[in-house]
Amino acid sequence: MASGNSKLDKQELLRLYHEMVLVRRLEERSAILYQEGKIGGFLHLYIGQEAVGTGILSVRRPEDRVITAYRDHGIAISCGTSARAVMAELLGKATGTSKGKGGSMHLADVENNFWGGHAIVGAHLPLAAGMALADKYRGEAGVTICFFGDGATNIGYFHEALNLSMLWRLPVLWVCENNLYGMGTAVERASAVSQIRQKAEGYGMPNARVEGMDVLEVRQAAEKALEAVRGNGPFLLEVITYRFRGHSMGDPERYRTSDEVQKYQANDPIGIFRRHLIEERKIKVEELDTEETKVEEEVEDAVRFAESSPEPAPEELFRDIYADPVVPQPDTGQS
Amino acid sequence: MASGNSKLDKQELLRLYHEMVLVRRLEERSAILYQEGKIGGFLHLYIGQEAVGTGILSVRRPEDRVITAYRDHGIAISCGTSARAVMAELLGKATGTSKGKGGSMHLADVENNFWGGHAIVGAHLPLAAGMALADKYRGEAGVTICFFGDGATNIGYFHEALNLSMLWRLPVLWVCENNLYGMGTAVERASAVSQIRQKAEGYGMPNARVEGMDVLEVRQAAEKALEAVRGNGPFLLEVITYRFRGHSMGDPERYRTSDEVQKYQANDPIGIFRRHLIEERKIKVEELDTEETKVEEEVEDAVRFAESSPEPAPEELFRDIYADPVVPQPDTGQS
Amino acid sequence: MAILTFREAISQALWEEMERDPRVLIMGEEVGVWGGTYAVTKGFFDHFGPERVLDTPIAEGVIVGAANGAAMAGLRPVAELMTINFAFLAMDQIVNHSAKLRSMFGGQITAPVVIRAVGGGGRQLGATHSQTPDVVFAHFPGLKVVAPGTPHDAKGLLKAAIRSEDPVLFIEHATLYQAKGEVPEGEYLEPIGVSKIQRPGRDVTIVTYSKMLQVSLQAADALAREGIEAEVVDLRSLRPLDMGPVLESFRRTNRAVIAEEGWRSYGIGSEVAARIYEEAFDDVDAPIERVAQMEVPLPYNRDLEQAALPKADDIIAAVRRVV
Amino acid sequence: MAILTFREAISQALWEEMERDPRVLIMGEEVGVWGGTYAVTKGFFDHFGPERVLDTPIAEGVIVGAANGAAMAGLRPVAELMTINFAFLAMDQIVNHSAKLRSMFGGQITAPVVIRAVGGGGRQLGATHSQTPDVVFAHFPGLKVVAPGTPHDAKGLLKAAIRSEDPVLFIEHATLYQAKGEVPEGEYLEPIGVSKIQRPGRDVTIVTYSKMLQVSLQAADALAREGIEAEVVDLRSLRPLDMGPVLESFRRTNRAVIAEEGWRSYGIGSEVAARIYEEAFDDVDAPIERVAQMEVPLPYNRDLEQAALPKADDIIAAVRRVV
Ligand SMILES: Cc1ncc(C[n+]2csc(CCOP(=O)(O)OP(=O)(O)O)c2C)c(N)n1
Ligand SMILES: Cc1ncc(C[n+]2csc(CCOP(=O)(O)OP(=O)(O)O)c2C)c(N)n1
Ligand SMILES: [Mg+2]
Ligand SMILES: [Mg+2]
Repeated sequence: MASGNSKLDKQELLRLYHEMVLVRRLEERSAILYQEGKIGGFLHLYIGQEAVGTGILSVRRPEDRVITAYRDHGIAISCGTSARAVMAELLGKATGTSKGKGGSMHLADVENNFWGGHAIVGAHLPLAAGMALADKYRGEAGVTICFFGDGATNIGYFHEALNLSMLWRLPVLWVCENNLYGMGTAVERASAVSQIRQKAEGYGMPNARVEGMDVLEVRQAAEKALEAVRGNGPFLLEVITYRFRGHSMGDPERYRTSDEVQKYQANDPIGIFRRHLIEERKIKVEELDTEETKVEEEVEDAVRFAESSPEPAPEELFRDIYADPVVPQPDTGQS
Repeated sequence: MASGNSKLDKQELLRLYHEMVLVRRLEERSAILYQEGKIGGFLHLYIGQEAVGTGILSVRRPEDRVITAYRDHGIAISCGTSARAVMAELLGKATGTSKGKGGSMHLADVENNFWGGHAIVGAHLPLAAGMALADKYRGEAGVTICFFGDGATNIGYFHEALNLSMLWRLPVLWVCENNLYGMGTAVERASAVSQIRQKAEGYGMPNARVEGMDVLEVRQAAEKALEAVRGNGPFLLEVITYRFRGHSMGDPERYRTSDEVQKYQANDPIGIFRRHLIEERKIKVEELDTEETKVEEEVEDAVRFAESSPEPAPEELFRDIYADPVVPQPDTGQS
Repeated sequence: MAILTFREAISQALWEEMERDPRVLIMGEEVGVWGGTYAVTKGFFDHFGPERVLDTPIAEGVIVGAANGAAMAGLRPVAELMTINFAFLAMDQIVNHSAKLRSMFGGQITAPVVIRAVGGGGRQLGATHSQTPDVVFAHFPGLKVVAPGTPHDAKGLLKAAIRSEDPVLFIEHATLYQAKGEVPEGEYLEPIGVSKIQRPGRDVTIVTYSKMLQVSLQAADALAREGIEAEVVDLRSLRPLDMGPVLESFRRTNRAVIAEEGWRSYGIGSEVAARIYEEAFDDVDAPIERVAQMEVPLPYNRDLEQAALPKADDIIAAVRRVV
Repeated sequence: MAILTFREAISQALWEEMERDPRVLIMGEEVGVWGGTYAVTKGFFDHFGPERVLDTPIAEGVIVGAANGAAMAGLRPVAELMTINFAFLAMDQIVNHSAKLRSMFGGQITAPVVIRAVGGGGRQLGATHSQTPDVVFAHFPGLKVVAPGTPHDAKGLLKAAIRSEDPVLFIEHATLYQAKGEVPEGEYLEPIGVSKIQRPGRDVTIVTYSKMLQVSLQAADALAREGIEAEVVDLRSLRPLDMGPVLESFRRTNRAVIAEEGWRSYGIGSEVAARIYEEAFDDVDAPIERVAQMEVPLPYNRDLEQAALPKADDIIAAVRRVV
């Protein structure tokens, strides 16, 4: 376990533990709801990667903006979005983060400075650069933390956004969650370099690569990286992680062996943290179990809330298209 | 002057000299024809950069494909395209390389393995990767030589194409003609790194950076680079050069001082080579002047040919759209 | 005749063409090891090998761009875009390069690629992943845009597309893959740019294509039960657009409904309606109706999404208005 | 009233809005030191400084993408695309992001950007640099697409676009910059989504916009000399599309010609014609004519290019066919 996190008090440690378990249980529950047909579309679970979102966002400040790709449930939770609003969005309800219009891939919670959930691979990197530009222009203190996958580093957007951010010294922390695959394609089969952090060299951008299964190690790396960003502009942080489930629901997983998956699952970020808390920080098992129980209740509550929430009203179809509502034409039902 | 080119015999040296002077005079003549309104559209002159095209293409083999951006007149000549066909295309004549349909930015000469002349910045880099893929797939020996500007290295296409070429070990020589500006934007104002070759590090791609005013130095660097490509896949060669004229005709050139331009013009690649031939290779001034005279005649002949060539026939408008000619509809004049 | 799914028909076409012509290769995201996210290329990687079935990085610009380049150099690449929504990331390669290389270079350079793209809404994928923007591509001369509605046409048209000397954008509707239909046993090609009457009828002409062909056929069956016989004309190709069978049918029925899945404004129906009016003005007995998607980005919520998509009932109602 | 060029009108609009609102900034290729390749932002860099007039790398994806992001975060960026042909390199940001962020996130996130793009043919720039693909963008709900045809409207609409809470693609025709027209002295806004009768007439309705407005006005003048009074309706905005003045005019003239610079198939005219037929069917006295570009990528050669572009004579001939 990483040192230097000793300043974290017990309450804070329990909060991190709680958060990771919450993300895990929410995802497990979502998988079931998907199989029951209550969640539609694509569903990408964060299981296995919890230490990344929790670790990094444990050191963000409220004024720091966060943006990510479609694998966004955990990030939303770590930004402070309620489990209720997340679950309601997954079920497409009016009470969801995006009024049921966005779904799993498009959570957002601007009040908590969480800017989505974006489903076009790489497309949110320019958005991150732009948000950081706005903050810098106005002299605001916040930085933008932008999460993306290893697969996203091969698309043109990555290049254009990283170059611009370095050129203009924009306050962006670029976080690559390298879970070794983009869908079924291993990093080495998609990227000319297998260390993603090496790509930063092409922009002269400071960078680092850390293991992502130990939440405190991630936290520490993020702390350093954020410090660099606040002073000097962008930083690329590569975090090595692994998704324990398929890319999305219904992935045949022909591209990896179950042996490989089990090997990584043995390295569960929640298990690692739990052991650390018990063995190194002398936290009682019962205390951790209490957190687990709280989480179970929270998840149950979220599901109950989501299931009992109303569907969006039919007229919502014509809202939020433009600043003014679109008036459907009566004769054709068209706007 | 670069050593190691001593194997070049006098005839070959004179050929290179002839070629560079031909490119220069053709461009000078084009500028006049543009001012006379005989050439339309955009016209990007290669003046100042002759040593790059001539140097690199002096070591290409016939089976090597060549592709470049819109600043393509010199590259066409160095590929073996006749001055007549180039000039006729600039004048939009039926006898032009592209039947008058492409214009200055879209010369091509597939017989000489010259694949254009492309006007969307960066878009021909993927085309180059694809041609190299085809050659590799068929086990053919040729490589693809792809020229592009410094400005083009900031667009997504550059990233996607360089990554793919390295990943698949495609036989491409990437040649960045770094003339210090993309239109009015200096490299340092557009690129996070001012050494373009550094970008290759992000792909783990072998690379080099050479001065581009000495044709023999360029030639030598290209020889080495091509050797690497033939054996092992892509290579990024950055060549430092300078355009003596504006970006295209009508550039107000507010972004650089005339002092700066004059400084570089003093370093004229043709002048440098001429001095070398006279002083180091003991070639007589008269022999060089004979080449100059031949060039003058060639340019005159090309202009005469172009001016006396026919315009494309009206029905050409509907040719070359699809494999089968499009039949315009008689009633509306539309196809 | 065998009964095949749309997926099987597409898959067969690709397989046969790869067996026939070594210049054909497939490139795209997850086409190899995964076997295609819609399982269209399942088994191809093992059979044809990694040289001919190329898993690419997620980089649509270079997927289409390298396919263009390989086609320029004599191969017959089939580039796959996982969904047509991602075609916007390759838009410049498609409309500025595939479509224009031939004319821009006076015929010297050509890019006979096939770009397969999966389109359509109705699966709760949200606004960016549910589009049917076929018309946007069909606007560009130099490109051919094909969008079959039956397994039979899917196979014959895809084979024709691969053999075509022109670039073809081949649009497959994601919710059609399970659709079944008769497919001849032997080899056959369907001509690109030829519309087809998929169901004869005398009372009204329904002009449609792709997924909406199936929906239109359902609507026609329902209408038949009330005694209205709809003729269903399938465009199959959006460029070239073959108005012949549409006009021939319309001159008999004097009534038309155009059904498409994409947005109504500046849609396929706009052009088809305008053409019918222009070319059969004197035969128009009632205003032509257009059935299309509501003018909204498609939402995730199932009911909202379904409300925005055109359905058989919408076609039926439109037919009732014109007859 | 002052007489200004289109260029001056655009330039004034930008200048005034930047003076008014510190959230407005300009970003794009050569907008700063160069002063804009069409000299629209000449003097801006010196006056407003490099923080507000940002020269960008050649990277259209991040130009529009970062503008979207800055708009999400509360700025009012004006992104400039040197030509609309390069918009295809930013297509995903425009149609999947600018246009959809608001609805996809239930109204929480908005991207009130203005994307200025220079379009049009006729300058011998070859196939990739001469397009008028306005319709392609107008197809997408969530986006507003504005294309003025006079200096007056250019100024008023650009100011309105910058103040709009919605993303606006603002299309300027490259050959209009020198066009002159009256522009009021004081501040004014023109509403987005309102068509306008630019010339009254009783015999025929010419529906048009952008550069073709000027061409249509020329045609109308010529027609007036033979006693035909054409009413010219300028759409000004392609989305929202305001058919009100078009229909009102058509109900008086009963005849229409639609003139646009882009390709005819799946063009602006397709939709406008379809809408007129749908909404004023009983008032149609003659088939509506469409005047548009030949269905070819524009060639470099001047005569060929000019032959492909729609001209005043084409409009005149079309009007003669309908009256
Ligand atoms: C532009 C684009 N191309 C393709 C896709 C389809 N797609 C969705 S997720 C994905 C893999 C992304 O991999 P990575 O960036 O590593 O993220 P991970 O899923 O591993 O978190 C692909 C190809 C897409 N959404 N957008
Ligand atoms: C995608 C795209 N964006 C913008 C342009 C306009 N443009 C033409 S050339 C050019 C500068 C290119 O600079 P560089 O790559 O350094 O080449 P150079 O002109 O110096 O040879 C620009 C911005 C274009 N043609 N294509
Ligand atoms: Mg990944
Ligand atoms: Mg340059």
